[in-house]
Amino acid sequence: MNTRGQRILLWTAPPAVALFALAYLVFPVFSPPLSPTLTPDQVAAFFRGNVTGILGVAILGNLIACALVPLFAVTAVQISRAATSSTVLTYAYVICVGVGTTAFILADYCWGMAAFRPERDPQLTSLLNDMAWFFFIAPVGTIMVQNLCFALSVYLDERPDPIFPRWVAHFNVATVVLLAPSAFSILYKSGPLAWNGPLSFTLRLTTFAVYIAVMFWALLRAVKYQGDDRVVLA
Amino acid sequence: MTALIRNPLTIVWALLTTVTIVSSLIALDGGAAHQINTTVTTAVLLIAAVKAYLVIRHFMEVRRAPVWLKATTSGWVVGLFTLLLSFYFASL
Amino acid sequence: MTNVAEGVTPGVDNSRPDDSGRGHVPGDSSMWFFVIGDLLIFGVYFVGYMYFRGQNHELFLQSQARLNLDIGAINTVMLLTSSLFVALGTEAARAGNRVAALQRFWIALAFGAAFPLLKMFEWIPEICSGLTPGKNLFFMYYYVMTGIHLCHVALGLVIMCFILRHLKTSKAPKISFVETGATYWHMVDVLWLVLFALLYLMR
Amino acid sequence: MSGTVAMAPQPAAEHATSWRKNRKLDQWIAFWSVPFFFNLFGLVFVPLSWMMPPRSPGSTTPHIVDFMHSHNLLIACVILTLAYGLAPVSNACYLMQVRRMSVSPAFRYSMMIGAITGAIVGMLFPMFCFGLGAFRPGYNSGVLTMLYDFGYLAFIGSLGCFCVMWMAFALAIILDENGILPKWLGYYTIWQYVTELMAAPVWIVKTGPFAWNGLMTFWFAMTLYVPWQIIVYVCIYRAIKNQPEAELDNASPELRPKTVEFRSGTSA
Repeated sequence: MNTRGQRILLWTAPPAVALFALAYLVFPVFSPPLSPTLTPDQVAAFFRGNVTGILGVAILGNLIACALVPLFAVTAVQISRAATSSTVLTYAYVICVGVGTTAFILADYCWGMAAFRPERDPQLTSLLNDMAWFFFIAPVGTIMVQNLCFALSVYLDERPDPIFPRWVAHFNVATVVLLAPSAFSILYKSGPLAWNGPLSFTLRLTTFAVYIAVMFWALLRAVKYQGDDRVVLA
Repeated sequence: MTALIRNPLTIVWALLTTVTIVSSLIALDGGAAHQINTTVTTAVLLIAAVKAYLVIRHFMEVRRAPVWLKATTSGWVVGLFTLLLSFYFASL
Repeated sequence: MTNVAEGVTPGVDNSRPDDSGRGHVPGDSSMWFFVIGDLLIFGVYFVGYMYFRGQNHELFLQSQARLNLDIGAINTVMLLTSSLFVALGTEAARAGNRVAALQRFWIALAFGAAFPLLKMFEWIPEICSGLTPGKNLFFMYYYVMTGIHLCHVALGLVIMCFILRHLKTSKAPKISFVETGATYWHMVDVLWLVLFALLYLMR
Repeated sequence: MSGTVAMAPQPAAEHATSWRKNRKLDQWIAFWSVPFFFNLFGLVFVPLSWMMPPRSPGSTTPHIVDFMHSHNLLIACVILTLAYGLAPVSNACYLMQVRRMSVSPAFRYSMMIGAITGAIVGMLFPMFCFGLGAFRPGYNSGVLTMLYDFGYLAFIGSLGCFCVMWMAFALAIILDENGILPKWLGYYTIWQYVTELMAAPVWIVKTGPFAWNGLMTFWFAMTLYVPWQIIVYVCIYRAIKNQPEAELDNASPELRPKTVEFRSGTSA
């Protein structure tokens, strides 16, 4: 029983992250993030002026939408190694990944759709843009539960030699708290909680980036020490 | 073959088929005008109730079943058709 | 409920059910839970149909006139005949006569399979002439109720195939399994009898 | 959140050791999140947003616009985005019992995929449709009525994913030979997924018993669904409770019977 497969999947994460970073940096909608206070006409004008950039990133985003799934899948495998009474946490984790990724894809669709025919009625372009932001920023519920599942599996693990250091679990709980404010972006059009505000946008994306980096490191370590351990999965 | 024909189940089936044809004829004859006709409705619904009862009783073998099952299924037939007929007459 | 538990003792191969006193629940008792529940659920549909019919007799009568009573009546006979052969087959299986049981279940399957086929001959011309579920409330009820019933028929045919396979391949056929499937099929029959009266016949 | 958080420590403090030492702690935590989630879910859709019971598909445009502008829709949206991650936990909790059944893993995988597809189309997307209307009151009435229709049709008319999910659940229960969940629950589940099919007419008519707020498609389906959800929950509770310690994944090797081996033999 070797862990080569897990390691291969893990190492698909760095290029994926690089592509996400590229998408983030060249996406006109994010530099600076579009304000929720713009009127439909202003939004439509913005999309008309940035068709290439938005459409290009929408296509790229569509292609790499599921690029981090292997990382999450390896996490699921490691969760299932924890000595708990069942694989309930693994299953919840996997379902959460599927749901969360779908939300991201919908956001990507909406931006792409808005840029595909920029001469559309401004009301509709604005609606697509709002919907994209809703799906991009707000649905933090699944990643919160995901990280809680992971943390729980570390806390409840009964094996004498823990798979993960305990602080990784603490860190996951911390990300849950840091991600939560994004959900409130639905309520505000300005201020720190608006979708372009420091709490909803900057904090959320930074937390997510740090989280991916930390998990990548933690998983590499866990897989390295897994050795011949059998995995109770499925 | 004669055993099959003499089988009580076959007799029940013959009865069921006959009343199906009879009730279709009633509908074709008395209900040809496609107007409200209480006689036709009462007749076909009662025939349907009897048919349902016969199938439950003989084909489903509730005849030989414990009392609670007999009571529940008969209760369903009686209750359902009472409700259907009362809704029908109440709406006239 | 104690009777129930006794009625379903598994592996009662070819023995006759005990006719002494308390009676015998044919088949699996949880199937009876399903049958009675299904009868109640359809009952709600039937009564709902009657209630909404009462709100607009004219519409229902006019729409009813456009149904194909012939196919409806033939289908009723098909299901009744199929039910008869299922009942006869169950009897044969119980008596240990496997050849006769198989033969009768095959006939039952053939009659049962004719039902959806005829249903298509009924539905397709109707839909093509614009009588879709969106036409009016009568046709909505007509398609929803016969549609759900058709799902039941389809499931019943699948179950019948399993019974056939069981009778063919297993060393000692379990009569309770045959009875369970038969009970379900007869229920499909009962529901159709009521549907036929409500949709095609009443005025 | 504060409700359950405040509740939890009290029993924990009393039986601190026994509570922490419970061998099925992971399953119990998942299990007790389910009522919490469903209460929130009910709160979001009923008294907070008044999206449920459904408004009429035949409402006049001013009524629809008025409803789509209510601020509570936004608050409901926030609560749902925070809580909708718990839906996977409740599904995972049910899946654990299916995993113990003697049926093929294909059943639980079908359920899992149904749960994944269903969460967005049947829950988050409809709520967002309503939230978007309230978020920007400037939309014209055409856009708002579209969002209204989209929200309700996605919420009530999302059929296939749940249908397959509960079909797999029902079949697993009926075919199972380990007696994990009662057989009649499997049959009840069949009605539950057939009522999902019965909701199809909501896409066709705008009034009467088959509209999305109709007697047949909504109210009747609800009278079957709500008791079902509660009964499933109680049955799951008993199933977790009755699972022998030796059968647990974290059971010590000497306790573990041989038959468990084949289940856990998946590769890394």
